[in-house]
Amino acid sequence: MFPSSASITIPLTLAAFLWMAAPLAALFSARDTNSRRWSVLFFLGALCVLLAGIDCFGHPPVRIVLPAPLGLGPCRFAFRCDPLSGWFLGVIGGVSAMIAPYLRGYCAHIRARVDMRLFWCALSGLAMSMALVVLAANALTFLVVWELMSLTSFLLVATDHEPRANRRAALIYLAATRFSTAFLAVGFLWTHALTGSWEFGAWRLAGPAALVPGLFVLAGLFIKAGVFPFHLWLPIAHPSAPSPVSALMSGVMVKVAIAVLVRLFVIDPAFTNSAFGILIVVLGAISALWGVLFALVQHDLKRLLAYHTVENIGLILMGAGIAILAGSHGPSLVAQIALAAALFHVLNHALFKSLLFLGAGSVDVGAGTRDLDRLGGLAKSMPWTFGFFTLGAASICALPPFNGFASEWLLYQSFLGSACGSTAPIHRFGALLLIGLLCLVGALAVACFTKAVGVVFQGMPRSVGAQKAHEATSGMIVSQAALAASCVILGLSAPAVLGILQVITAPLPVAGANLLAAWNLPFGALVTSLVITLLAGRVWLRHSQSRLPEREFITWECGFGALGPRAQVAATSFVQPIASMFCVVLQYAQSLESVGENARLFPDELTAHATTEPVLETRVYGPAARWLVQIGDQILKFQAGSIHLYLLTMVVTLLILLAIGGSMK
Amino acid sequence: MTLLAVLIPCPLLICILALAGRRRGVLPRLAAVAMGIHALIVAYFWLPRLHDSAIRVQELPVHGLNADTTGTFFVLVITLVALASFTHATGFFARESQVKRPPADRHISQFYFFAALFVLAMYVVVLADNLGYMWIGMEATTLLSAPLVYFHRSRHSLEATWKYLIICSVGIAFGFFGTALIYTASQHSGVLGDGSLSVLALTAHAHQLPAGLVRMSYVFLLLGYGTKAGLFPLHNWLPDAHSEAPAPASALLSGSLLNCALVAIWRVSGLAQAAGQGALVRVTLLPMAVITVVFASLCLIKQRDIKRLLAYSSMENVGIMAAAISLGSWPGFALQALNHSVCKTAVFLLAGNLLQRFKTKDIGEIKGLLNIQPGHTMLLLLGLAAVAGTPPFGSFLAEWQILSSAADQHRLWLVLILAAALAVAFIALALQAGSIAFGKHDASGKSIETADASASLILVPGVLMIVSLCLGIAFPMKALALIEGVLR
Amino acid sequence: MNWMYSLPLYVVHILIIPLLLIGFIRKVKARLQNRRGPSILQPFWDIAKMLSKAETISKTASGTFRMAPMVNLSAVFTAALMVPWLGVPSPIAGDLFLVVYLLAAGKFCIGLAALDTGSAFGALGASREAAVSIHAEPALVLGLAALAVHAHSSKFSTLLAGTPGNELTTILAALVVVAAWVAVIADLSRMPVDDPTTHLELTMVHEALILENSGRNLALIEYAVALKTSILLGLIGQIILMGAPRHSIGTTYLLTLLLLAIATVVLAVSETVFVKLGWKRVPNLQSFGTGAAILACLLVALKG
Amino acid sequence: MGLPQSFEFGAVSAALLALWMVGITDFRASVTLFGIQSFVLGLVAIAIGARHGEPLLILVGVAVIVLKGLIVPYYLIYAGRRIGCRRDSLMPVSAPTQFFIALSLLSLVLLLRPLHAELPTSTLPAVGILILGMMLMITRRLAVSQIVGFLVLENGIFLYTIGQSHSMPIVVEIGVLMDVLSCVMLAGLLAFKINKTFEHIDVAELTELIG
Repeated sequence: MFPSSASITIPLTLAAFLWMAAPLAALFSARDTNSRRWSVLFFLGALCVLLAGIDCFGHPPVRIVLPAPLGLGPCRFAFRCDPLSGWFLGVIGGVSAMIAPYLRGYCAHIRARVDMRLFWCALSGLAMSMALVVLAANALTFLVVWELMSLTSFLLVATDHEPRANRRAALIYLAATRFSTAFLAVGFLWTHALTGSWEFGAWRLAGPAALVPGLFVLAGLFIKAGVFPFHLWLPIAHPSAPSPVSALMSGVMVKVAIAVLVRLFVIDPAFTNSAFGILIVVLGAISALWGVLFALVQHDLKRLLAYHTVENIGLILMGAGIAILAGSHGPSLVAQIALAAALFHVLNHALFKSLLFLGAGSVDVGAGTRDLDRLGGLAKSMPWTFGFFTLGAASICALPPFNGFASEWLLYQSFLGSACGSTAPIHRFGALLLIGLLCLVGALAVACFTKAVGVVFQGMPRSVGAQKAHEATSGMIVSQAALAASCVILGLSAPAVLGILQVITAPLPVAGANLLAAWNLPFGALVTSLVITLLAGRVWLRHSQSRLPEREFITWECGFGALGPRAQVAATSFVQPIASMFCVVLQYAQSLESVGENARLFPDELTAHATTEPVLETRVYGPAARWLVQIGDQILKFQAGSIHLYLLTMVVTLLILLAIGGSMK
Repeated sequence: MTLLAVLIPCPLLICILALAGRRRGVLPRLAAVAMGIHALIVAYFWLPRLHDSAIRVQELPVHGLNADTTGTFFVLVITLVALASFTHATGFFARESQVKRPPADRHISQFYFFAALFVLAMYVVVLADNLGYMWIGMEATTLLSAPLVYFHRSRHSLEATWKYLIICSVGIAFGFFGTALIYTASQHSGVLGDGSLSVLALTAHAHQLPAGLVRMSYVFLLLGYGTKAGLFPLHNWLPDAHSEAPAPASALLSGSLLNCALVAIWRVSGLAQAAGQGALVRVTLLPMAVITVVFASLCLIKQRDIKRLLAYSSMENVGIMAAAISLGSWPGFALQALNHSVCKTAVFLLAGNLLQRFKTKDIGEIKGLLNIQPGHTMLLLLGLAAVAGTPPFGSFLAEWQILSSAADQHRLWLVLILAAALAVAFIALALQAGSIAFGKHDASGKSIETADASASLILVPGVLMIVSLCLGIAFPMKALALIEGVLR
Repeated sequence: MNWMYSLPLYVVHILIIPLLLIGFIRKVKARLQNRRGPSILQPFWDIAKMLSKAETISKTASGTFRMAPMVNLSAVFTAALMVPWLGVPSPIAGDLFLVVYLLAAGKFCIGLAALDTGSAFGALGASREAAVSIHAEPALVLGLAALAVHAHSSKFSTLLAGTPGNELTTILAALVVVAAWVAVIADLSRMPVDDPTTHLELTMVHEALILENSGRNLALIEYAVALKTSILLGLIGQIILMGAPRHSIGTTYLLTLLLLAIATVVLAVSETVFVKLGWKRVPNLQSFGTGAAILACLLVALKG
Repeated sequence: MGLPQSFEFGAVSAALLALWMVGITDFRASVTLFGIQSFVLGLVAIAIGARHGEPLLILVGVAVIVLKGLIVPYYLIYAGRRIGCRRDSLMPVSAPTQFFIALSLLSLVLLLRPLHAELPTSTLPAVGILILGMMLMITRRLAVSQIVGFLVLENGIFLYTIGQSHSMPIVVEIGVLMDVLSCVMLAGLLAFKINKTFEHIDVAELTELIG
């Protein structure tokens, strides 16, 4: 297909060596090894992958086939390096590299409980397999590395396996990912039956023929990407994993599924059918709304972030789906914009979500809890973490001028474009509604992160842990600083990024203008104005403060005397107005119980409860799982222990078989 | 002739040693060495035949035995499993002698005596061209493995042995009836003279055989050998026998005996298909296979006994192989048989180690193994993953072969059911493995620290896992090509 | 007309118009309530007074509380340079989404600042404001997006150009004005969504949000709110002008000022005649705006 | 070629004996009946062998008479005495009922006839005895009586093999005989073990391995 080139294989093999050999060395060290060299090696491996990703843009697509005897029966280990995989290699390598400094500081507080050797192995294995998944060129290679990715990430989720909840989470995650593999397998097998090839490149199914295999593949990818209604594992697994792992999984791993989706459905697609486009857009929209709504009502900081991953995956899918739909009407710039938006958001989300997870990890380490109702006032004790977390929050809320806004603006443009471009009223209206929905999601995200940042870092500490909180170690801060910086830089240098994305989205047919022309935001002017006003304001503030120093006093308390932390608004009460608007989706219910004789008029104490119920988990998946377990319980009764029964079964079987044999002619 | 001759001496030698040897410790080592030599010899004489593309099914049988590709392949598999289990047995019995009520030396030598003969009987089954010999060999395997199951002399092992003996003998008796029927069919065909039981001869003149007789005989043969293979409604003996036997014996039973039964089914199904009864095979064997897979997978979910767990997973794999047979996919069947033998042997041996260490089969009582024996646990996890057909292990490749042959025949429903069942099985195994490996290990648990955890206990499974891995990611293309070549 | 001219123009107006507007509203209200009311220039004196005072800051507050008003103001200021709310092309060619998100950024900072003091009222205000903007922002964006699709661009300059005489444009403009008006009312937390003159904390929305602010700090916020008011009202004015036939820039400018005055009067009247809605009923009001916006979208989808 | 009188005589008597065995519960008696059955079948084999001039078949017949007709019954009766079991308690239903069930099963077998028109006549009594044997195994609780049931089943098959126009290869026949014999011996040993371990040989009580 393509000539094998050396230039890319070098960094890849180097990364493979660093990521595989080093942790294997770790295997032979102490159980609680946490030496700096492991994170350094991880960092170097990540850099190599980053280089490889950059290199992918350098030359026409390259095909690498591993030498014999390595192979998978019918086909060989084959990898394809093209701009698309380059982009994702960049994401994987970049984020891993930026997470690396964080590892040692964080692991210091889990090393006592967990087997660090396993941790290092699994971590490097995860990074490596992610890199290979985006490179895989045929179905079998893909499945092998895909499953490797699942198993290593499972081990990472199960790193701290002594709490029961973590075990449960890990196993739920494993179950989900296994079903995703099963779906993919069925899809691939069916495609092979139709096309007779295992090569992704050779798959060309269109129209009704593409429907069945395409749907199976999509289902598999959706499970991995945590798309509604398959997202259940995501908010369960992420909180249980160590924070850097959550960052890697939520920031990067779920995107790997997106990479495959783009490769198989968008850029010279294997499965062509506009129905896929509609399905992807619709599910994306639902996931976005569903994710942000449930994020709003979470108490666990990391679970909140996990639900936001569902939301952002939804946004990315909307882009991809629009790209498919717009492309299906013939060449159009909209398709390119939409795909660019999706890919750009992939990168952005990888950055700020990792940043936020690292921040959550620092909070966890510093204050000893992730429960929003036990945190508060960390801004004073953890200023750095606070700053970076807030910046991450601003980016994920797509506030200009940070990177989140750039990609969401492109998304808006693609909706606008498809609303203008299409002639079918239903499409136009749908696209317009998507704009509204995106805006709604944005507003909800802002509300959610006002709550998150405010409750965690502002106000008074709500627990002893939060009072005693301490700032994270320097390494951890460096990681967050790097991620935060890249968030800002990417936001400001969006045109440059679009230049790169132009190369990736080139395969999509375009009429006329190019991608860069679509970017017509006065970003420079915006930033200048912001900077000037802020600087001016700062100077003026300094000056006037020196003139009239501020006075400190207690918060206004209606004259009852100084308020305690419990007088503050808690996370639950903050979101109450919004949650009660969406009570149907959230199954949001409030209850007020008053205790004491004559409780109605003069209650001794009042307790307010607000409960939400993740409908899918409690009404669909839970019952299904219980049902399966019950079957598993009942079915063992077949082995009743009585030999007479067994013999009788044999006779009955004999008669049945005889009947069948006799009935045949 | 020499081919067949080389199979005999070493096992025979082991029998003699077992009859003569009385001193503890020596016999296992000697037997292991003998088995090693045996494996070398077999490899030397038989391995080349896999690459020798000249041999095909129509090679002339020697005294009713036929060393065709099928036979060759499975002789090698059996030898591999036997080698593994005999090597592991040295460490196993060494440890066994430390428990509270150690087995008498008499029992150990009995074990080796019967085990060696058992291996020989299995050779007969896979090499038999004459259905009568195949039947005799099959019954012999039952009779010879029953004492292995009874090794522990406990109430449970006794019960298991009785059920195993009776059910399998009855099944096999049906099988003999089927054999007799096919013999009659051969007489009625008019071209085979006084009649013949040679699979080759029968297959050659399959079309002259009277359809009705062929159908009825296939039904009885399927019932008979299906019982031995543990297909769904006939499987009841399997979990009992496999779980009560000592680890090396379980490995032999699960790793090679099931293959033998499946080879028998493969041959008779091939015969039926040649006689134009492919439809019958599809409506009898295929449903049984699918139900077996589904049933076994569901049985894994709530199973609390680790060895029964493995037994049921063997059943599941048997179902998959039976499906491969009914789909006529030889590469799928062969690969699956090989891979299942390799990794299931490894897992059974590991389970044996656990059993010896924790004195319990109850999964609920073993916790946090990862914290006390990381290496051992990882091996167990990998082994279970391999058993469940996870990439990159060979079993994945094999199951993939089978599924893809099903897909290529456009049986979407079959692919779906199998894929779903495999997923359920994987998850069930993962749950069980998770509850063993993870969690907090309570030191109060009745785990004994065995002084000489002899190397073979961990080495053999380790090597087997490596083999399984290599079968997955570095499978010799030539062999695969040949295996597929058999089909065309 | 390039930014060399428009920038100073806008800056000047930004400095004058907002406070004037507020003063005007107060004056009109007073008159409607048969009071003489303070002078129109009163807001200027208020701001000046506040600026000359040192603020009192809660012990709990951190840097956020001190910086937030500044950031908010700069965001609103920048937005003011991007929206052609004077009828004159804005110095920075603004984009609909950019502006909305910029304003949201300001809101985000103020919300954080409110939570920073650990005051229950501040948090209450923040959460209510967030809840309000959940409705307001989509309605505004949908309405403007309908125009954007009509004009094939999300830039204010093109989006507000419209095509005079085209009745579709007129109807669209009408619908969007309704949507925008309701959204703006809610967003600026004026009657009947919120009563800016209330003194009972529990009923406050915006006032509760800034309850802790004082002096300099408060001045910045008040000014920012005023500026935001004038921007949004000016924007609505532009939408109304879409239907009208084109004029020279000068006339448009004058028309805009006129419209601003009218808008303030309407605002004042509505604040006098309406009572504050119960909190639970605010969504019902806002759903009118959203409905109008969706109608506009439907119209564009069918006819555009 | 039509089947010889001797075969039909053997088939009918064997079937009747099997029916009779189903009807009774006394262990000794059933073993004796089995002995007679084997004896008859052996004689039939010899007769057919003589008729077709197949010395091998004669040899097989003799072997059957000696092994199945004499040694095995003696061994079983000895085992029964050692273990001390006289009367077998039936599993689900009383003897007469079983008798009728057996009859109905036989008629079911006869129904197979139209099912497989091309099957030789000798199939039917064979299958009948086979199923009666199964029935014995299913309904008897004593380990030793299960062995008897198994032997009856084997006899059914043997009846079929000698019914064929040409008997199976001698190696197969003898091998089968040996297998059956060793199976019975092994089962007998196990029966002793069961008696020793559980103080009874009621296999219906062996229900500890479940799930």
